[in-house]
Amino acid sequence: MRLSPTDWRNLTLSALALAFVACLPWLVGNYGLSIGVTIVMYTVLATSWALFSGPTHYISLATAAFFGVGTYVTGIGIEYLPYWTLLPLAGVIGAVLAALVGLATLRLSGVYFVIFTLGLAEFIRQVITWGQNVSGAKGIYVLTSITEAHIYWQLLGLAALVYLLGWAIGRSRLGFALRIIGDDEQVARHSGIHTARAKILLFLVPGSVAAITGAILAPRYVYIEPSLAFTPMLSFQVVIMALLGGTGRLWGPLVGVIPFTFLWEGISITVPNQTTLLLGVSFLVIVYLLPKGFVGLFGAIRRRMGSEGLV
Amino acid sequence: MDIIVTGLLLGGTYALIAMGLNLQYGMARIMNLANGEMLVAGGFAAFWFWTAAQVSPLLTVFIVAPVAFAANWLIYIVFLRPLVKRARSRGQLEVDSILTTFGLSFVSVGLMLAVFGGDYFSYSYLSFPVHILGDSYGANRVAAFVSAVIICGALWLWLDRSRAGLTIRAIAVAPDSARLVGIDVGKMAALAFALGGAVTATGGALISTFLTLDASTGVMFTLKALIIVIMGGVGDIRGTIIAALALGLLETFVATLIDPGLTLAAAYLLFVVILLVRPQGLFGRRTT
Amino acid sequence: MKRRTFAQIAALALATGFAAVPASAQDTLKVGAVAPKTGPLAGGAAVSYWPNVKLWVETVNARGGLNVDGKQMMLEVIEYDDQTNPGETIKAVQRLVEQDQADIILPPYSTGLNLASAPIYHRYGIPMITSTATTDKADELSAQFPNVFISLGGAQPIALGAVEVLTELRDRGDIGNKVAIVNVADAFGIELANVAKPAFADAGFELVYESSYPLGSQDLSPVMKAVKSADPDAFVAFSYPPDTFALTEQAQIEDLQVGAFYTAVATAFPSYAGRFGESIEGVLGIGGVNADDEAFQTYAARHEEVTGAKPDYWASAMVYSTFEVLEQSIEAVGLDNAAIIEHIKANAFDTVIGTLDFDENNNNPSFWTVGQWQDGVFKGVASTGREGAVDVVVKGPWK
Amino acid sequence: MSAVLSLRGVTKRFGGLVAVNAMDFDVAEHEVLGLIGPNGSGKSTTLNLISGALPVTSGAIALRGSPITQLPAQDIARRGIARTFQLVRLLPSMSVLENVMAGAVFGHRRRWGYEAEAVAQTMLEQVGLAGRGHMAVGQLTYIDTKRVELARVLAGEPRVVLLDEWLAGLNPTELEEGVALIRALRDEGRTIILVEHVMDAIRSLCDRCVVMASGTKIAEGTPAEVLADPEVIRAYLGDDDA
Repeated sequence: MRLSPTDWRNLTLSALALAFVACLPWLVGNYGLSIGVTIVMYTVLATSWALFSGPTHYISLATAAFFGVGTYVTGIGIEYLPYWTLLPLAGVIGAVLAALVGLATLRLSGVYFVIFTLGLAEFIRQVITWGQNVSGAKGIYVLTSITEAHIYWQLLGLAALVYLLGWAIGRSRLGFALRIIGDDEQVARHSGIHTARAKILLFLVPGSVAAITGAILAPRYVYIEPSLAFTPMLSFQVVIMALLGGTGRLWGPLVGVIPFTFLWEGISITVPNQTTLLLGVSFLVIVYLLPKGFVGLFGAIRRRMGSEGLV
Repeated sequence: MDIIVTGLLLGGTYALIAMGLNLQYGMARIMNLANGEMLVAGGFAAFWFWTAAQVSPLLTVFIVAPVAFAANWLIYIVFLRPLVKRARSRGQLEVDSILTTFGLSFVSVGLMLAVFGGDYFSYSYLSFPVHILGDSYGANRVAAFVSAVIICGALWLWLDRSRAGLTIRAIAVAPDSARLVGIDVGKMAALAFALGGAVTATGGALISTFLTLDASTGVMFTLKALIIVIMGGVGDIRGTIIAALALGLLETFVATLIDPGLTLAAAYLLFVVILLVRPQGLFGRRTT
Repeated sequence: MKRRTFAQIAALALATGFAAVPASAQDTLKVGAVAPKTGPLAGGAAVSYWPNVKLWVETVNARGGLNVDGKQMMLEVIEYDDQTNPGETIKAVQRLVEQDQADIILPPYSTGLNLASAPIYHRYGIPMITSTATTDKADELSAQFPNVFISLGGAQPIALGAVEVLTELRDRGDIGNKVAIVNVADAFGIELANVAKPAFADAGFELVYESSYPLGSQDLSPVMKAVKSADPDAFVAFSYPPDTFALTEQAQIEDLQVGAFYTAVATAFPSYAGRFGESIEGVLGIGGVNADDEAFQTYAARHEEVTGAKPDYWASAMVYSTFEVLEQSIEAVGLDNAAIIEHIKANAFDTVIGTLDFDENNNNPSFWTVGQWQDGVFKGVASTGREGAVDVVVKGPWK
Repeated sequence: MSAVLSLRGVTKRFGGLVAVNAMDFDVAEHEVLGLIGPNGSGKSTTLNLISGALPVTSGAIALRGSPITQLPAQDIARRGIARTFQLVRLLPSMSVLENVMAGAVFGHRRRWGYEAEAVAQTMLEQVGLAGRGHMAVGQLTYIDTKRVELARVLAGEPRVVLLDEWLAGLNPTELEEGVALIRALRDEGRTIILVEHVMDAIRSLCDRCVVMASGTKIAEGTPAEVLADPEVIRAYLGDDDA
């Protein structure tokens, strides 16, 4: 793989941008930082989600399941293992879980996949609580000295990894295969693409990234219990943000996450009693008015400007 | 014996939960993820009529059903018909309807929170024991089971015998061909969707006599209903009934003989096994 | 919007009933409250938490406001919904401090959300008198977060309270030796069951049935049938709100005849009595209050008058009492958080649940553990040193 | 003459309906085989069985002697059988060049990067679309979409090419171009199975024909032989006229 001058320029710009946002903890107060954590967390989750769901059109609602597993890896593991080993461990466990789910459902139609992933978080939660019940383990405390800024930097690092990975996949045979699958699965198969394998491989990305995210955030929660770790809202919010941005481009989810986070802040502040209602309404607005997200909107504007330029 | 009767009663409950969704997904081709909220709304209505005026939930259903029918008709016309028109393929419609009904489910939870508050609501109705084959069971569960039998039976007869039922089944099997033989597919789909909503709300009113609900519990029921519909085969009434009964029996068996902590896990396992062995569901037609 | 509504109510109350000066901008204190209005814990918060926030602010404003360093300050509430999501709780608390510049911040709701936000309260030095968190790690927590006070007690004493009450009934000869225990397979239920099971065995009880069921089980009749066939003398369920209702109903259907019937969370809810009426006479449950105490009765009456609903007989009064602790401390030392924390550590407070006094671990050592429905009121029968416990009675047949 | 592809007793049932009944035939290296027959006789289904689009009910298919009967479509494609579709299937979000590259990257011979691009360019030249690689597929005329699909198939350098009514729907001028294109492939020595209705094309292109009716092979031989066969005529025109 050779890099063109444009690639080098983009990489340099990205690195500069990353360095700049890494300074956030010194630039804003705690509240600003907590919004920063929220934005980076959803950027990581939504971007990795879109890496899979964008080309395959499978709507995965399993984010909460992987995330919850990740928080438990930290919660349980922190007593036995050094903290830095936990993140890769969470990634591996998330990937294994994703592979199992993928093997079971990705050969089937998209609907089964949606339902399966919708129930997955609930299922894992049941199994974990049952395990706690049998083993007599209590709710888990994660009392560490890790601060919000540490969490922020770890998430930023993960975000950089996700972008690099997405960029690399986009330039690889796998990425090309996925674009073909997204366009026409039958053509893909008859062109010699192992479609199920490609999809399962790709599904490992959101699985392990969400698990690592959960592992990073666990110290922030202090006390981990299944109903908080596996909250289904997380899966839904990731889907909305990714779709709002648009899944066609690597940077699509980011342009969904940032406005959505601020919109959400605004809603929480002004109408704290109706957050669910407004979340639903924003969902509807996206489906009806922005079916291709901001990416699609930009594309349409650019096309229009381009055609005007020609005339 | 005891296990079987308990399991069948639970299965009847599940049939009530899933039947409406089967009509909506199987016939109207809308994967309605706001289905559970319709169920909770039905339960709310029953609760409200009971506490305000001591109206029996068995009578409330005659108010709930037509209101839910009208509400779902409107939902279909306003929100879903534009999607059906816009969709270029079945897959696209599926994705769009999933997202839309997600949104609708949040909106309904929000509305119910605003109207009723976040509190649990429960009341006692027919909570005395009935003796069947030497064991005692809650009268409200038996009543719900009997209602489930009546509703499922009536639906089956209607779909199997009446002209409207025939046309609905026709669009479920082959929407494009149905259009060619002069069936107004849009209208029939709206009818099936509205009917499904009415059945779900009725189920909600009935099960609220023995389950404690609150505004945010809907998604639990949606999930159960989806699993049952997929297991039974999309668009097949018999399949849904059998899958519901099988699930009820399985959960009761596991709860009684193995460990009540594993009931939901077992239900999920059954779902996965059926998906792997027969992806089209127990009674579904294999699509080629 | 919400804030303005409260301010309007306060202003209206002043203008009509109490001839005090109308609130002006500099005379108000901003009170921040973060708790679930949606999500899995919204149901509990709607019963025990939010009504008390409303009641407390109205009560304080109705008597002319809070006396801060000799100046009467009216209260104005800023409410945030954390959607039962710890991340949102953290963010909302930070928002209250940094954006809204709230003067007083109330503790959040539930064990998990309280603990998740404890580091944030700690960093800002805000006193956090939790009223809905149960933990057995109070000493560790207070070592790491000295600003945190625990008032609701831990799982251990609560479970042991149940054992103690049953032991008393047995030793009086009211019930036999066989006990059946079930629990919901979720954090709190598991913790309670794990403490209670060995304790029952140590007390000489025979465990004739034990089992757990998942949160959200739709049918508990297999559980109750199994309990019934084990023929226990006492039934103990460490349950959550939906299953507390379901288990009670199933017990009535199965006609489970036991001398002691115990269910956990929600037994003390008014809606429990609302649903089952007189049939729950003698039912034991988690929590309890000194129901005959005048302070509580006044509180209950005010609660119903202001919020339109009755308080529950466990957490409601506890939540309110922690607000009172904060109120009295502020009036004593002003708005200096460090001084407030010291004041809370050093003093005992007279509240609606009686005297509240935190020990050296910032823990409230005396709290109600078991209550019982007697004559339509859920009265405390066991506690770790509270006054006003009534004698436990043996439960008769279901009515 | 060794058989590149051979079918033995290949049968496909849809429930009670036998769509393809015990088909036996061989395709030799460098041969153009026409698979013909009236509508609904099972030609396209046979093609779908060979390419793995449908599972075979019974019988055996072998490519150069090794069985491919139960393989999934992608493995069959990888082993060197590539196909076009009855209704042209292009990848709508991709450029013409990328469409062709799909074949070059994942087909029988697998390439990547500049090499794949170069192969795709060559194939575009071969089908007469040189210099149009940057276009969106939506901008193409009907025959050009067919050319792109053909180029995608050829880019993987398959051993056997299956063309499913590739000439259908073309106007007379386009038809001439299309026939010339396939003839050029034939002259290159490609092995091709052609499902076709256009009789003139069959006569001029095919070395040999297999005729199907109601799922069964009723004749086999050179185009001239089979088209003179009374049974074939009866199958095309119906029993009444015979």
